[in-house]
Amino acid sequence: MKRSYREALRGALRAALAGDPRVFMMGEDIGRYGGTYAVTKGLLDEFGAERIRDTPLSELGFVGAGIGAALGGMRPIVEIMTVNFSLLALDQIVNTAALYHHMSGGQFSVPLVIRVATGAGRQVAAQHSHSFENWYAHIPGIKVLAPATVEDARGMLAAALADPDPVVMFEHVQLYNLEDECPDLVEVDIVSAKVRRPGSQLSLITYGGSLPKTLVAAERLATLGIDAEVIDLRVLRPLDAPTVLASVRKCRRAVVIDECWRSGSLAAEIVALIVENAFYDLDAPPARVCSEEVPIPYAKHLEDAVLPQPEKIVDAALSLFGEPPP
Amino acid sequence: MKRSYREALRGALRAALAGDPRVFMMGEDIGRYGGTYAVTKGLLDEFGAERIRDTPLSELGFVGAGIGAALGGMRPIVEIMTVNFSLLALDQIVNTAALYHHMSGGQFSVPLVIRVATGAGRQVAAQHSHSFENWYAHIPGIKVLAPATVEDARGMLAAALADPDPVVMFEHVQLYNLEDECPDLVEVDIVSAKVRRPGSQLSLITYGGSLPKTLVAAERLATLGIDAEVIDLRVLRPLDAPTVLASVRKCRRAVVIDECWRSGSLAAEIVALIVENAFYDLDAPPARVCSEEVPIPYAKHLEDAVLPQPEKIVDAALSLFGEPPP
Amino acid sequence: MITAPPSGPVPFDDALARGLLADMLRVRRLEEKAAELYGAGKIRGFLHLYIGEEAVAAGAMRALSAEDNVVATYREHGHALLRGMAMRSIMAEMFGKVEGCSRGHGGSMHLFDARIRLFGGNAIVGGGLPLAVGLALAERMQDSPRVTACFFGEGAIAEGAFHEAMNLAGLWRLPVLFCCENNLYAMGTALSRSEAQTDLCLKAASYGVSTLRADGQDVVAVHQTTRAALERLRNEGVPVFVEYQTYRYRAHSMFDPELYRDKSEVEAWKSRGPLHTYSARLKAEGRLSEAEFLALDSQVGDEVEDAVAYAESGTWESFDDLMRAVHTASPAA
Amino acid sequence: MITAPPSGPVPFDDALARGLLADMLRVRRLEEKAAELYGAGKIRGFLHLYIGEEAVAAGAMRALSAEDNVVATYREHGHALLRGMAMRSIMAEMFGKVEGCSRGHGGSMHLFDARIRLFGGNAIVGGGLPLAVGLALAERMQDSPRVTACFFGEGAIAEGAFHEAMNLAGLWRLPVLFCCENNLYAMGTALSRSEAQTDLCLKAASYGVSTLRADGQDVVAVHQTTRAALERLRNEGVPVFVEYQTYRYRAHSMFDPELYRDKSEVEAWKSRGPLHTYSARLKAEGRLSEAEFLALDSQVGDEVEDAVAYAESGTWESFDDLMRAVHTASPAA
Ligand SMILES: Cc1ncc(C[n+]2csc(CCOP(=O)(O)OP(=O)(O)O)c2C)c(N)n1
Ligand SMILES: Cc1ncc(C[n+]2csc(CCOP(=O)(O)OP(=O)(O)O)c2C)c(N)n1
Ligand SMILES: [Mg+2]
Ligand SMILES: [Mg+2]
Repeated sequence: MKRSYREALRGALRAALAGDPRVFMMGEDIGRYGGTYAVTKGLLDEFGAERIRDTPLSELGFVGAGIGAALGGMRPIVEIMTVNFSLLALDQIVNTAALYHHMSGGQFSVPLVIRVATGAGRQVAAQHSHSFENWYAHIPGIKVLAPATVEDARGMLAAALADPDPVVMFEHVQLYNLEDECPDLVEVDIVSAKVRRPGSQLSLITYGGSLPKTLVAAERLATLGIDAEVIDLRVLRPLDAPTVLASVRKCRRAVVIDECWRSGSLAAEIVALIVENAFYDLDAPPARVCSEEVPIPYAKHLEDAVLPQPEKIVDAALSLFGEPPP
Repeated sequence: MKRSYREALRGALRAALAGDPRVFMMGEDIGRYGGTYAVTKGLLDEFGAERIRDTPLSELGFVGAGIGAALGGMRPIVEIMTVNFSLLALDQIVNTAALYHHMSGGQFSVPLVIRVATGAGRQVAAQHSHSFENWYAHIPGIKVLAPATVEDARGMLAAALADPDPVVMFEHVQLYNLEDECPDLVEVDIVSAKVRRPGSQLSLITYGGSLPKTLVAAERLATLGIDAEVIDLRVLRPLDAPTVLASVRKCRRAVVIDECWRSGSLAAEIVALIVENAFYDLDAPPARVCSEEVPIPYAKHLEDAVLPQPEKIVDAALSLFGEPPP
Repeated sequence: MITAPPSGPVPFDDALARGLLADMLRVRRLEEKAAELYGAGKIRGFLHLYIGEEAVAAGAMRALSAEDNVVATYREHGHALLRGMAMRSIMAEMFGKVEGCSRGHGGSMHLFDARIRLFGGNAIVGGGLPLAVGLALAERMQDSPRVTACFFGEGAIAEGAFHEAMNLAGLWRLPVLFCCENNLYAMGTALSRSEAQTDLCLKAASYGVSTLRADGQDVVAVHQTTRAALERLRNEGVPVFVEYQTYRYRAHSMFDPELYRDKSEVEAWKSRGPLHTYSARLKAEGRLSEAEFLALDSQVGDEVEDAVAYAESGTWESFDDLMRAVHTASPAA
Repeated sequence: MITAPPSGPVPFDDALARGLLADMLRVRRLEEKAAELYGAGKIRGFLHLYIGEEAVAAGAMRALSAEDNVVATYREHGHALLRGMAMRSIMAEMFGKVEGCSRGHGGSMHLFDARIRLFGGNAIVGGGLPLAVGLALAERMQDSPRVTACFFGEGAIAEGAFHEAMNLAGLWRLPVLFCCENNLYAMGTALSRSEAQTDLCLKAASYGVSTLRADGQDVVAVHQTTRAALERLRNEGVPVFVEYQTYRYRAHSMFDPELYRDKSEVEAWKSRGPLHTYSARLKAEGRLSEAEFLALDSQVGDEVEDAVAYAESGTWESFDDLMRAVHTASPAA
């Protein structure tokens, strides 16, 4: 059945709520308003205000309450409207949720799922458009997911809820309207990266909102005679190094595509991972296509110019097939 | 004259306060208590409670007030006691201070200096010992400094205050007692990395609290016949790529030492920078020595084991001089 | 809170009385046009209309002096315009053009103007509050008589930023005018579902600040209350919190399906609309004829058309200039 | 706030009356030893002593039931011990040994015990408050009668976390007992320099929660007030905020030069010391002889010595086990 990424997420939420009385949701305007991105639309009517819990504007407070509820035996799913607002809750996520199991010498676990809308492309400017995936991926004690397909939107939540530790799930705002075939029930893991397009000459490594752009770039490269493999990381922490390295060892060239700003990006980590483990297999240095290092601007032509785009990916790829400098 | 890193910081603060009536300080317990790390001791008596302003426990609030005061014509220096607490203020730092110049189309600037104590090594456990330098270094619109020497502790503040934009300065808690010769007046830039030990066979690239450890490692390597150059990044954003690359091109091998957790570390960015720009000059893949990916534990033997140490640096260096795999 | 529409004589001289009407009308027509242009795809991103709440910005701005500081939210077209920003500049910003106040970097939510001391345009709920405290601190440390007016919605009150900012302002007795625009909803969340204590003045009083309340649909009450608040602030040397009770007639933003409130509630509030009740009062007093109103409206219409034409003919920022705007070019003096 | 020392008959049966004394004494002797061991380098990092404040934890813990949840701060040796953690376990944790409650990962600031529902040991000021709200929410959603008691210092009140947590608890009418240990200082910052409104119950009331105040140097008052608070919480179905007015006799941590308060103030508060005033009351009533007190003290001394020996002979966590403790080994049920 064809469905949208948004519908797939909603289906996953509905199934989780129906299947486990411990599951409930908290977040700003997830109930009566119907969700900023309409993901939770209808769930309030179906599950009631106790389980679809509209919160005041208190990101730190309700994320912290999510941690407490998880410790208290529930399985909360907390929604943060936009990744920029998650900065208000980072203390609870990083200083409490991520550390709790460790600090308590393994006595307690925090089975909390946090859903965060992320990314740019909707002209909502600098305070609503950023990508902090690598900040989260840096933190021991949490897992970080980035569903980039309708199937993962449908399937990842159940796996996240089954995980005993905090899981942060990034939903790129440009993906909500993405449509694809997707069965009613999907089982996916939250440990592995996936090959989304097999290829032999170049590894294009990406995740989240950049996956569709990367697939477009791969098709263009095919017309230019370059057979690119596209790897969707899916899980940003812990990284599935074997899958990445197998692809790079085979293709011998790699471009990493990441909507984070270039300096200190997740792409940097992937490049480091590659050179540390497959240096002698490379025919060219890995390249990065990231966002330009500027806050995301409002005007469309500017926003387009600062984000990764298929043409930039193609250009970066082609540059790896030139002659190496002397 | 010999002085401690702490005294050097205090001297810099005193000079700034004495020299410019717009300069004032805000922070928790910087006044009557004398500063958690005694950096600000005596300043309250000298400059009064209006300019050495003890704040309530409100990291988000007083950092935001610092932004406002900077916009209003003052030159605030805000102290955040420990980097973990800075997570409470990240919204103001990242969503306001860093974006303000851009979002206002260049009309406003935020000449705010934020001093943050960072790092581990004092057995104060997971909620007081982390290193988030790469988080900050990821953000366009701010500058990030890491004084690692007594001279930089004395000199960087003036440069930071002269900067029209927000500057975050990380002071590693293990450095406060460091002593060294340092004149009364120091002029340093906040754009360049510095060679702290010249060498020819290996670049050891580091910053902040890891510099002393790296210098120890370099001496040990010398006894093993390896002549290592030590680069102190000093400025973590924007990075001084030319100095790093010149060293690596000369030495052809590099180890990056960084107290951040390995995944998503600043070290990853340095590795990426090196391979993107000097791939064909390398005789071996760059290596990283970072913190183990676990919250910082209390027990000393565990804390020591998770942090970068001279032996680990030496081992990483030696591994680059083995035979490359087939 | 829905009582009889404001009525009775307007106790202001003609310049002020008509000025307030013109102010509200300019905001209204600007935003009606913006909504239309959003439909046409000329304006994008988030667009938060102030329609229904114009009396607040109109009454408050005319109580402030030109030297004072203003901090606003993402629902700030009215504040920017009535603070003195050219309509052209606002419209061009919403079009994303270089001629916009923020060169097209910010859009509707990020109107800034250094000349009139408008410090944004902040799209983080509550984000402007600590900043306003800092501005007020800077003024105090520089012995300046400036007041800092900070506008925010009642939704912001749940945020920790509100708490920390109020406490700092109260503790340090800073000249901040906290202007709470209580329109009863934060997106789809009614006040009663976001605050344990819905008496906002009572809440604010727990920070040692002075408090006042005004009918935000009555531009006369807003103006008088704001003047009284500023007087208090100057005399008593404490920050003042003013609650303006108002209502948003339109959706929260252009994406809001408005599932959370009844049409009848909206209609009831519309019967207290700040523009028509106020012009009715002026007319009842014989201080405004229908012809005069129409003339004013057409003049405002011209201003809006001019702004649109200006924005339309504006230019696009170059990528290089954008990249240059991340850091300040020359060192701070 | 420094009034006459608590006095008068102790309205409790012998078991409770003596139990409270023993509780306070155990905390006192444990911490005196910890300070000594800090000097000897056996304990490191931050060590925050509760000396002077023992009546609060003693009186409050005995009002809670064994099933209730407790959330504490970095100054939590007393809470952990009186909640039922073995002194051995606490001491071993401070030594950094595997036998410590948190395997030596946490140290003095991070005492956890799942068995007795002690949820830390949180070293972020205010950090435990939202978590306590969530625990209470979980209990409510599971129809459990458990109460969640959250201890925090008055310094935490300035943090946004306090505000957001209080509002959530008040709004959702959750069974949280907010236990504010007002010892007048947050490190070196006196309450009057951190709060615009220093009447903490008045502040708390602005969240629609019920409030009570107790003399925190009087274990009788603490116990009675806490019982009354729990009664209210159960009957009225609202969270209750209790302010315990107390005082810390020692430095904030082992690094504090104590420049911010007068020795005479400390001495005045010491004259109201919870231990000696309470034992004097029991003696005055003829319910405790000096010999009995000495016997109790020596018994406690033995417990402390045993705990030290246990900690001393404990083992060090291996690096591999440490690394395994970042994530939970088996999936949640
Ligand atoms: C910190 C933060 N959380 C959430 C949002 C999303 N958001 C934008 S406006 C808004 C409602 C704010 O309501 P209120 O403060 O009452 O102002 P109003 O829109 O009614 O003028 C929300 C939730 C945001 N911008 N910032
Ligand atoms: C968010 C945060 N800011 C600052 C600190 C540093 N700090 C530790 S304890 C403390 C004082 C807290 O005072 P209070 O809440 O009154 O508790 P008390 O120590 O008096 O028991 C401070 C400032 C911290 N741990 N967390
Ligand atoms: Mg509102
Ligand atoms: Mg205290």
